[in-house]
Amino acid sequence: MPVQYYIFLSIALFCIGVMGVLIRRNAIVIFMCIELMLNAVNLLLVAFSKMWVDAGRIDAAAAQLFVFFIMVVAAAEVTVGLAVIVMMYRNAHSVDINILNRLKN
Amino acid sequence: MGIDLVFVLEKILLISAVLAVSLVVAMYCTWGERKVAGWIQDRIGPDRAGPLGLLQPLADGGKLFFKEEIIPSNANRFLFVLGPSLAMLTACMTGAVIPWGDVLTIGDMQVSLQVADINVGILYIFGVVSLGVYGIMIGGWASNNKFSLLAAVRGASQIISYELAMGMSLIALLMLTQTLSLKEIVEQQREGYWNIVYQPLGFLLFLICAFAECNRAPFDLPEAENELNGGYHLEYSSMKLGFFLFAEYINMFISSALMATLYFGGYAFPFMDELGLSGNVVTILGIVALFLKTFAFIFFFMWVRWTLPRFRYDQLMKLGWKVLIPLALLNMLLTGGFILWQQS
Amino acid sequence: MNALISSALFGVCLMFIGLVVKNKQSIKYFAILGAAMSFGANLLDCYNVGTTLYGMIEVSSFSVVFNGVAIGATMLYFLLCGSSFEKVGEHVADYFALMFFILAGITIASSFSNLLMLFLAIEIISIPQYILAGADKRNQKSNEASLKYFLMGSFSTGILLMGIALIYGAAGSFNLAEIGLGTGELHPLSLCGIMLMAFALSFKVSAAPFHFWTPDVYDGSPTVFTAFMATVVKAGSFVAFARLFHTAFAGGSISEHWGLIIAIITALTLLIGNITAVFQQSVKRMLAYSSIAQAGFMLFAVVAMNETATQGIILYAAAYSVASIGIFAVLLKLGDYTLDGFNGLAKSQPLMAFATTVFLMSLAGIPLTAGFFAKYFVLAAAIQQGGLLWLVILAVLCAAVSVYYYFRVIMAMYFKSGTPQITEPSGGFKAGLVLAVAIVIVLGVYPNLLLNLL
Amino acid sequence: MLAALGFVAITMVATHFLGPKRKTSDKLINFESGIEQKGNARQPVAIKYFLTAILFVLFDVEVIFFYPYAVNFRGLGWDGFMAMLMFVGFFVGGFIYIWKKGALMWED
Amino acid sequence: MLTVLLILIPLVAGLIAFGLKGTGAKVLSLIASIATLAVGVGAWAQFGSQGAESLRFTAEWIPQLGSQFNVGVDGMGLMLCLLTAISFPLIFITIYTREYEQPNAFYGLMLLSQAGLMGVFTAYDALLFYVFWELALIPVYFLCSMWGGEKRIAVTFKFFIYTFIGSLLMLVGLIYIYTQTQSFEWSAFTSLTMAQNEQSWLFWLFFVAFAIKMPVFPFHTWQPDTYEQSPTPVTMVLSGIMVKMGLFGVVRWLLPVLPLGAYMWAEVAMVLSIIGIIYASCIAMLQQDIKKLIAYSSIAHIGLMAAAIFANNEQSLQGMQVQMFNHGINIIGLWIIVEIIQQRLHIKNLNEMGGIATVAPRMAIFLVVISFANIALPLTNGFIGEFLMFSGLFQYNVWFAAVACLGIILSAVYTLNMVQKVIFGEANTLTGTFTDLKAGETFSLTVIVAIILVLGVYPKPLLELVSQTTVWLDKVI
Repeated sequence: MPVQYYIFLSIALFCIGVMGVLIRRNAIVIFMCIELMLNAVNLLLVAFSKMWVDAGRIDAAAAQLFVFFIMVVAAAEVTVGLAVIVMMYRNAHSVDINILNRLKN
Repeated sequence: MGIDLVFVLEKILLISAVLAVSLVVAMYCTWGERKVAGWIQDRIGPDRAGPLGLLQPLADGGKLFFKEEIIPSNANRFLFVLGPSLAMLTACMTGAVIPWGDVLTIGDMQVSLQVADINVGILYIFGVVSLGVYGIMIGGWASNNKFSLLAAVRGASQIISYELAMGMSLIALLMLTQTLSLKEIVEQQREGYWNIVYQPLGFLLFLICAFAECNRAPFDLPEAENELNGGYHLEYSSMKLGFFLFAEYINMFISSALMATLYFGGYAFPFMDELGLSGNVVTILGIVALFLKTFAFIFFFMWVRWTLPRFRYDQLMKLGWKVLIPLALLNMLLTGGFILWQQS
Repeated sequence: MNALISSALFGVCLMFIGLVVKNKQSIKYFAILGAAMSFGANLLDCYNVGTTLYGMIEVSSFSVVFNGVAIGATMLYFLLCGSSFEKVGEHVADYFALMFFILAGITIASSFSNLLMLFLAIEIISIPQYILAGADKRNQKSNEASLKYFLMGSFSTGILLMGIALIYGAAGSFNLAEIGLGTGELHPLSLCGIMLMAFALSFKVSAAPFHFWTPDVYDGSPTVFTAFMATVVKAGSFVAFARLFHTAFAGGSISEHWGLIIAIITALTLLIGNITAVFQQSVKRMLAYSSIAQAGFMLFAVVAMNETATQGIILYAAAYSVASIGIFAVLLKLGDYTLDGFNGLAKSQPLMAFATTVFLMSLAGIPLTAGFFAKYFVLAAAIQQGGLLWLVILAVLCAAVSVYYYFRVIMAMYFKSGTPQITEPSGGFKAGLVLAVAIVIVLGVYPNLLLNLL
Repeated sequence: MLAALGFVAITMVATHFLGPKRKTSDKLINFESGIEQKGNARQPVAIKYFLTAILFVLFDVEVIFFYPYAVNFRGLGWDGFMAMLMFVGFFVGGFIYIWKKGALMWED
Repeated sequence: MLTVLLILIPLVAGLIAFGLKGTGAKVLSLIASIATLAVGVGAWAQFGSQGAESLRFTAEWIPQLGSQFNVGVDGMGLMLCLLTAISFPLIFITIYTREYEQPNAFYGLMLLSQAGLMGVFTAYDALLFYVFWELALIPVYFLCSMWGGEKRIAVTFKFFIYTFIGSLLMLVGLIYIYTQTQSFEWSAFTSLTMAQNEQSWLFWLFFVAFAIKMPVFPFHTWQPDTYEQSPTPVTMVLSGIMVKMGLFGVVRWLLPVLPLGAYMWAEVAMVLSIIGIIYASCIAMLQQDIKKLIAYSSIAHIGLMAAAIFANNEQSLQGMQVQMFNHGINIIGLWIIVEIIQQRLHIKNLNEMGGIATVAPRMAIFLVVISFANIALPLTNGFIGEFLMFSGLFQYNVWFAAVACLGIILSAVYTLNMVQKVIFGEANTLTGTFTDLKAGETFSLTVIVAIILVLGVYPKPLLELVSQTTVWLDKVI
């Protein structure tokens, strides 16, 4: 398949993620949307990597390495994020981000 | 196009076969379980339906099908249905990468007795097994029952904890085999010794983890009836309950097959290439060998269940995290060091 | 490189020290010792200038100096604020450890030569901050700050990654030197990528219009951690920003494209930060907005791509970090964070009031304090760059506005009467303050001390 | 996989139609050992479980990193082994840390 | 080296003064200011014998920026340094008997502001100039805000913001020029030739800064309030010396650097200045508050000087420079008298005063002499400067000169009105208690009056001092 398909797919996924982050009010859903964004990027990177391999670049494996790093960092982020959300939930009994306005005085 | 059609047909047949076999085996596992229990406890076990009670599983299945289906009013309907489906789905999917046998030659066609020989078979299994957690978690959560939820959470924690140890215990094996393809692993054992010889500790760890992964005694805490009123499937009835139970038996079957494949040579059996038999016969014998090994493990599963008492939850977690993981790590380093030492 | 290794290792060490050592005060001394050792290790890197690590990290005199500044500021921060960690929670050693990890991230940010490292640096800087923001577990404001920061932060990470991916698609490399977008023809992918990265990094450095999380997060986080987040960390993110845009996206028509965007971001940041800060009654919140405003000035160093900008960003990082840390340290000693809480401070605590005055003047950019030269260099860089005079004039006017809100604190301290609730500062704290004042003034009189190192 | 999916779906639908339907309110409420239902089941459970989940995510990713190494292990030789030892060192460091921190304590 | 000492003595003494307790600061600052004066006189002598170059001092500061610690004086600079050096001892002597809260801070800040002023007048490096410019401002801000009148905080803040905005704009201008010269050296600035349109807008960046400081209409609004609210010693510094910073800035940094810009905008600047003269004079006539009256009179005088600068011929420039010195002396004299009245009677309203001549004849005489100097009667020092400026203005534009002349007449009106209200008439119950001058006050006023009369009769030393600069300037422009 031409690389454009992958680009369009991952950009679509990315946009879904972005829209989700902007529209949804549930912290966990937002969080999942962010993960979706990251995975869209992963897909894109792999697609580009393939593209550059076909183009004859030698260091195209760098992108796949990058994907690995993204996954690791995403895991770390998930860890922290879940902890934060759980903490929030235990104190506020809700994960709706609309209640996040106590700081607005 | 023609070849494609044949290929597709072949695969469909194979998939159906694997699925059917899994289901049948799982069904008869329930029968076997009761029989084994009876035998160990010096009872007879089921004996009414059919000779030796052989039709009992069918009767059970039929009953489950025709039972009323209840979805509690304050449960999340979608998730409530999704839970058992997912559990069943994942259980069935793992069978796809296990090489049930070598190549059959029909006419001039080579039929590989493996649904998909993907080069990351082990990773695939892990991925799918991880999904299995969702089944339990979603089922427990969707029921909106305190017992279910507690059981689900317990189950999820247990499974993921042991998955860690399981994954690590496998690494040592991978160092040995240098491949993630199950097929190749079997082929290697066909030529050399079984992996159990090189990896006794690894096997032991894997075995224990397999027990925990399948929620089998002595690690059956998620469904500890006397503590939790039945477990995460407390609110389920009809075939949905059946799915949960079924999935468990299929899991047991698959993990037994996996253990046989990884550590006990899979469809390979001693002197199979020296007997001078034709390829197809060897293959069929291989299948038989694999199933024998698998059944041995299933029997072992049952044997353990009726022998050992259940762990306490803290003991379970302690065993998983504080014993198995360090041991697996140690095993890995030792194996690695040893192999390299031998190499140089 | 040494600084990276030593700070990361020391972070790990501190985690374990926290398990063994129960005396919380002594943990602070361990941390200071660790920072000192990292500082020393960083100095050793002077001999490695020019070396690279598999094309991932490149040691340059800039990175060594900047790391020195960051580690030094952190040391000062530990000295001044270290004792307040206990008030937040019991895991004191972990907080210190997290800060060391952030420091490790900052050292990467100052020396990365590969987009992978940029990504890692940004994340290593960010993730511990999410934790620090929520360190006060029982406090809902802290929780909120943490969650908000986390969601915003990881969202911007996603955008950053998308930018990186697009640039990779256009350039075929993650290596800053090889990307060289300025030379070739302009690829639409790379333009998108640059924009996305600019936005994401603006998020991270809280530049308007992506600043909205900043006041809430800085306000909600435990004050001692805000002090760290708003200073050293911010400077670190800026370095990453500037380094990326100056090396990978410089030259050719491309820099004109993003230059305008960043100039607009700068202008907005300056305006919003300064004008909103004027209306704040809480000094903590005022400092949050002022940090946005200061970010506007630091953005000049990104917009202008020349030697002066590089010097400016170092000076700015030093001046801004030291001064803000000082103010936050004083704030921590006060019971009341509103402006009125400062009333009469000069009478009861003349030293603290004097130090705060010097810090505030530095932030306002008044000569003979470090802040003046910091501002001077970034503005000079922008003027040298050319075509940005409107921005410079705007910045100057904003600086005048900033004097208004900074001097309100001075006025409260000196010209109003009141009895501030205050915890009596220790001798060490006072010594730290004097040290900070000395740094601010010495850099204000003789900035060469820092610049000669470059 | 499709087959499995199909099987599951068909069974689900079949069982849905085959079973008798007698809805009574008692039957539809949750089972709590016959005692009157109290509150919502969806309440916070012990933090321990979350902690386990979080630790799993972290360690699982680390374990995943072992796999490519294990597969290419012979080719990498002692150098690779040393690098891996360093990684394992970090892994063990983290592990000991959470152990000592009490994250693995289930007895209480 | 003497030039450096001029800055260094007050700077160091000021920093030490912060640490002193009790009367120590007071004594120290007096000694330091007298020492500075001595150095100033020494520098004058050296200037006469060995020329300006011998007073140049250069040291490395920030080579990356092409900025040096470059100080020196020309005639005008030296004159203003002398003015500063003379004023501070006089101020300190006058207020010697007064008690301030936190005297160490008060005197410390005063000395720091002196250091800043000296720095401004001697800096030959633009960046250094800017730094001193601010250094002179900050202590004054604190002085006003801490020891001033009731509304001091808001008023001084306004003052501060005004001047700060101005100086920042100047900074932009400086940096812009720097990017072309790559050096902050004054000579590099002056030798740079820029296009007319560049000079045109740069002119405004600089002019606003200086105009705020002077202050020229319409940038003057901070000034009367600040003068009124400040403690009088600070007002003396502000009006006597600090406003000269603006004028000095124009002469040193604006005219030679941006001659075309100055030429372009000269008329506008002059119109503004002259509006300022008339406007301030009118308001001064209506003032009942003595401090405000003097403040507005100061605006009027400064306006004339500003107009003279832009008239841009030898006579006007020379007159302007001479007048800078003389106005400083005169206005400080006036403020000393205000200070004395205020200290004794605690009133500022002219209508409440009167009859002081009967109880304090010595002071009355001083006041009359200083007032005459302020309205520039012949034989006082003010005459020579104003005369030169007017003749310069007439050469430039008769109408401007005529309108400015009106300012002189108005100045006579309000000054004499003030004198009349203060010292003549019946003594009321309050003014009846007025006691005549004490030794310190007498001394300061005597010095001032002496200078007024000596320079009025024999202005040659002053004219000689500035002639060099004037000639040079005239050539440049």
